[in-house]
Amino acid sequence: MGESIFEANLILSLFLFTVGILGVMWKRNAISLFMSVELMLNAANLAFVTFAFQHGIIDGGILVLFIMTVAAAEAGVGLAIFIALFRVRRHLRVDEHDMLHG
Amino acid sequence: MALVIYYVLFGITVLFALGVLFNRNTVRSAICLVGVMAALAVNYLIMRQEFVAFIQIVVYTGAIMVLFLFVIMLLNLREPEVMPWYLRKARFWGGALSLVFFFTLALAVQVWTVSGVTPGAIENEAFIKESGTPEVILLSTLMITKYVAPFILTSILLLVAVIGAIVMAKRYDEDGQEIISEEEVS
Amino acid sequence: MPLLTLIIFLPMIAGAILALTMPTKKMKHAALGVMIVDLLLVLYAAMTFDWSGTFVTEARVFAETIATTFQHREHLPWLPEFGISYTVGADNLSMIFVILTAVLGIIGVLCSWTSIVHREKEFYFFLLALQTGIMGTFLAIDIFLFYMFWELMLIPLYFMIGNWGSKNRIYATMKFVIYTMAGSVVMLVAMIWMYYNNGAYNPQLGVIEYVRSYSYEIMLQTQSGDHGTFQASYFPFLALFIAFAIKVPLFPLHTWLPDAHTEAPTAGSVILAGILLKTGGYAIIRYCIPLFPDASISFAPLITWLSVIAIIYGAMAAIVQTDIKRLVAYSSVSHMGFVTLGIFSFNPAAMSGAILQMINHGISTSGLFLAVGMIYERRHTREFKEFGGLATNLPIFAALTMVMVLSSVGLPGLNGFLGEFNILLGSMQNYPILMQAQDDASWAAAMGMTQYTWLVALGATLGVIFGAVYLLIMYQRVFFGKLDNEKNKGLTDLVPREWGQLAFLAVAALAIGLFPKPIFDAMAPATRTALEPVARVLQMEVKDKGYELAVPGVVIENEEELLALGE
Amino acid sequence: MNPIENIQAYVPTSIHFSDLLQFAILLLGGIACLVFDAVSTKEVSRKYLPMIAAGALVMTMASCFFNILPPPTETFIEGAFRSDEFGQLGALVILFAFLMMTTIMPSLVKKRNLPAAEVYSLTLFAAFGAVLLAIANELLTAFIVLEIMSLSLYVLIGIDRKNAKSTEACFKYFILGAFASAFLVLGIAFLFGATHTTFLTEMAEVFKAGGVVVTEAVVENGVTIEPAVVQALNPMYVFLGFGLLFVGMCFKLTAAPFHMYAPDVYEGGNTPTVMVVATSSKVAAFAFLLHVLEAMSHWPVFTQPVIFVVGFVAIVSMVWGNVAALVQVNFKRMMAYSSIAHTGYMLVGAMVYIALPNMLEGEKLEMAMIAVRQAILLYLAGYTVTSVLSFGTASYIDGEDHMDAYRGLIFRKPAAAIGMAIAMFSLVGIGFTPPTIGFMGKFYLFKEAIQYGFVALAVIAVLASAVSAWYYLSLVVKMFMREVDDTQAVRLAGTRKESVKLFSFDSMTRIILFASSILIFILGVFPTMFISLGESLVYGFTR
Repeated sequence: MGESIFEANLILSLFLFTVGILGVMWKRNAISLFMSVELMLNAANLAFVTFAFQHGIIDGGILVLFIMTVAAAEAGVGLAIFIALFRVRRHLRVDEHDMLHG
Repeated sequence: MALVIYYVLFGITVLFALGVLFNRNTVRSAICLVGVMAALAVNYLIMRQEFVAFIQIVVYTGAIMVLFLFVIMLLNLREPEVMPWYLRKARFWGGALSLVFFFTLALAVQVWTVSGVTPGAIENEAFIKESGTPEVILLSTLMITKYVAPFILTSILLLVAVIGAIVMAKRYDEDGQEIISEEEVS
Repeated sequence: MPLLTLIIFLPMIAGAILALTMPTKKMKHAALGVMIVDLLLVLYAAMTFDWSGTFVTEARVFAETIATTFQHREHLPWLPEFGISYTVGADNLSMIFVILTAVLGIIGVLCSWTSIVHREKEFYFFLLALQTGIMGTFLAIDIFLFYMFWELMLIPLYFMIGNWGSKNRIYATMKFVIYTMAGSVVMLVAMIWMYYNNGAYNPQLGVIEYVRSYSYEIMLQTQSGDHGTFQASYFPFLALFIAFAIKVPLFPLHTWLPDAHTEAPTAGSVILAGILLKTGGYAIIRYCIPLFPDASISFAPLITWLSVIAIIYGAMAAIVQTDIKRLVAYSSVSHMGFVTLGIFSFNPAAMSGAILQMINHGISTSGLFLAVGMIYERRHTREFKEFGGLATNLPIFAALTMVMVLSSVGLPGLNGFLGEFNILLGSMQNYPILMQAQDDASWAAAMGMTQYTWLVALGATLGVIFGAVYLLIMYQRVFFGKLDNEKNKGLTDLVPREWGQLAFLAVAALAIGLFPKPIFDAMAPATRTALEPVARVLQMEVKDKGYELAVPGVVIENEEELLALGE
Repeated sequence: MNPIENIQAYVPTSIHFSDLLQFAILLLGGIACLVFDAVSTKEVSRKYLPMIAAGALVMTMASCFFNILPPPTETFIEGAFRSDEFGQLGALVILFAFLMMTTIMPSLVKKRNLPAAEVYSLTLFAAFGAVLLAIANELLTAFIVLEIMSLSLYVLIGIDRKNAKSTEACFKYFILGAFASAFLVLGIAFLFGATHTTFLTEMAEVFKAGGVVVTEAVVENGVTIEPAVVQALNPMYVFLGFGLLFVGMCFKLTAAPFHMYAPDVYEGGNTPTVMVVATSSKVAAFAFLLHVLEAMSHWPVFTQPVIFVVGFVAIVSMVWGNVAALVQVNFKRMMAYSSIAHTGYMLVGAMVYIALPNMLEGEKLEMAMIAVRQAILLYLAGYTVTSVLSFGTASYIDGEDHMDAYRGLIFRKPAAAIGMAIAMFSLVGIGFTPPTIGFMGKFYLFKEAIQYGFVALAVIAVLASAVSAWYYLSLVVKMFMREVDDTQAVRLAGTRKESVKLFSFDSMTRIILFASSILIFILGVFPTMFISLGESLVYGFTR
């Protein structure tokens, strides 16, 4: 079953990634936006694990662990930034954040 | 049988992902994301990466998503998305481009893997059975030898994240003094 | 003694020191002093200079590797990895222009004496820095160094026009800088390209031997192997030529000039017209023609036509101007058209005419700009309609301006005549050769550019006549007639400092007009070296068709035969 | 031997953390800042923390002058790092901007009432991440140090949380940065899938061999058995991986068309951090991109399409950046677009870098690659010094960012105006401003492009830089040629009047600004000084 899972998982990974991109483009809420980024990171993880599984390289698992850690760190900082943004703006609607333009 | 389970899982993942995208309610969207992550964990299990699957559940579903939900609740962000996405031209074209991107790549992956350039599949399972070493031990061995640099640097990354999160999230009064306890933002 | 280095860098360094130490009121005296010292150094260099051209011949015969034709040569490695060196030297061509620069530098200080009243220190510093840039441009014989100085000229002028210009100065200065820069950056690309493709075909080995160097002397010896192709010859030629043609300025690239000239302060206009435009002509003679003889010949018809258009267009545009300074500016376009016409006639007479024309233009147009500046200082306007009958209360001014106008018109006996006459003569002589040199299938022939060449001469002659028309009309409107404007009645005549400048230029104009031989003698080696490569190519091409052409030095002996070729 | 046994038999060879000792100073400094703040009062820590931070930076910079890192032929810490020009010389360039940042920060901390300890420790952590990114040899390590740098910079951009603009800039920077990271990670995943490794040196071997060698070559009975199975590289994975990674890096490098956040971030962020974002993070990211390109360029299939892609991005960046900058009225926005254009120029160098392995071989190739790396590093150094001068002057004279605030600056603060003018001239670079580092950097870069036949691209680049003269010079026009207009609404720059104590951090700022303006000319006339310094540090003598 290895072969078919491999292909299917790669496609699933790309699909999740595309959904993530779409989310970043479409969503208007900062949190939803960031959730889409998390989805993209998950897609990358899936690709890593799939490759590791396919080629019998255990390294993929390690890489995934590190990426999860990075994602956690990023999420911590990101959510803190959202809180700070919420404090000055009272909302997190992205397309109304337009003080900066030129 | 395994394949059937896998494809059911595949469908669930896709549905949850679409749920993340199309749910106008942030909380529901977050819960769909939890679903995707859980489904991915099962996917990892199918691929015999038990430890990774476990971490996926603990770190992602357990920690990160709870953080998300916590923030959503904290900031009271349950308001729905007001403007329908399809009304915005830019978004439409962005979406179209992304879909083209996806289908091209998916097709390409299909073509390349089917046409025989696929690397020879090695059954991971077999190796693990053969060597008799638990996966966790292999992972931890690698982590403190081959991947020792990222391992050490990750600790610094976490330190930075902690400092950053604290400095962004804590409140100061006018003199720059930290406010320890205070009533919540109305 | 590093004479040329001193000549180049003395103004800028002394200017910087003076600007930091001198009191504001004394700055102009100090700047004048620096300019005079620079002139004295230049004169010393000129006196110890071998004008005869024997240096050239001897160098060609005896030098083993590099046949340098340059005197007072100084050489320092700068970036040896890339074959860039600090090499300066002078030959007859550059020496002539260096003298002109030094003289006009003094006039530049004198004419700003009272007209620059605010931020004097900066002004004189920039004036001196500009002198450095121009001297360096004329004296550098490493093309990378040349580029450096070429660009260095822009900065002081940018500040001079922008800070001390008249009303529309910002627009003018930006246009000037961007225009000039856009041309010269492509020139740099071409120069780097030349560096990597600089080699000569070695028949023994059957390969092109590349010589990686920016040295002009080396490049002159080892021109790129395959001539006449776009890559080897046309691209660098065009890139260099467009950069230079913008400075000259040649017809479609001239639009910066009226604005810059009009808005610049008097000193800026004088230096711009007197020297800066000459750097373009100088660089064409120095770099374009000897380094790319093939491309020069190929593009000669196009450039000739553009020159003729420039001559007529400049004159026509000058006729309709209502601003005196703008009129003089357009007259520059017209006069510099003669220069490119003369250069691309590939004929010793026309070439020396072109060089002389540049000197003449430096004298007469600077004189006219000075005169305009003097009027402007008195009346703060430059419109024709404000003036009339000035000759009655400013007789000295009227007389001296008359000399300048006549010199610019080209009255026989004054300098202007000689230059234009030589160019017309040379270009008429030369056309049969040019046509012969054209491959029949070449694009120039295909576009019909080599036909109707008599039109060239006709057009240029028309330009001379138009020149007389607009300048004399201008003179008549300003100085003759009734003194009817009340504001003009109180005007005072020139003070000695002012008429001294004009008189000096007038004497120079008269001297060149009456005794041209020393100047022609001084120019002869320069024209010879510039035209030698072209002559070689032309000779080869004519030989292919079974005819003999003149020996190197382009002394055309058998004129009838060549004329017959054209038919 | 199967992969599992491989792991069990794995013997670590080079876990010597002492190799990174000089950069660990930054880390210790960062932690020292936190500890010091915890044990002292606010005033004391505000006074001494900048000194600790600057001290750590200066010590690291000083150690960069010694040949501490292993030579480029060796990797260290289990292959996670490899040093070349970007190791010590690049670290100098990176830390220079950070040093400038620590000297400007105190006045900002005081004025905006910022948390001092966090500011300085995050500055040092960001510097740590940047210098390590410049020498990273393993994609995951690179990703993690990139995140260390980025997370610190996200926070530093928005450290002034009471300021809505600043927080908004921080938010935009963060979201787009995270978005880019995701691209980067997926790119790494696909490269890993194609080559089975994340170590760039091993990856280079895979690309040279044209595939993954599954079995080792063995000698049996005197007969060498060639490596039996070579898993052919799957071009799809390589291109997909590289494409995604390149997109991610383009975000970090602010290359068009992935630059959209840059103007907002530059405008909203505080000036010292923006300065670092524009310079140091770019140096580090460029180093990483070049290392990836170097590993991949050994694969002949790779060259042509990637030259096309990189060239396209370079052209778009140059044209878009310069044209968009023309209409800006805000100084920092203008600098943002100009920074996009500068990335474009440097990508021209990167493009030449990829093309090289197909043109040359052997020692010549080595020399040529070193030359291109040096050219890019020289350009980056020039851009850093110049940006430090311009942003530093801007924050020193302290006015609004609107360009009109600079009107008639020469009459108020002549030295600052001259410094800014020098910076602008140097940024114009090619043409008009010969003896500056901006000119020499572009000369070195375009020289390489022309040498290897990219003449048309060089022409586009120089014409784009001629366009750039318009907006740089219009700032000079504002400073030098316009009188101050009383009716304007902006708060003029350079009107702040305060006495500056000698050896305070303000005077330190002035010293660095003066040093940068001198450096612009020194490096402009003698760029070989910089190049040969790098050569003696990297290739001169081995340990």
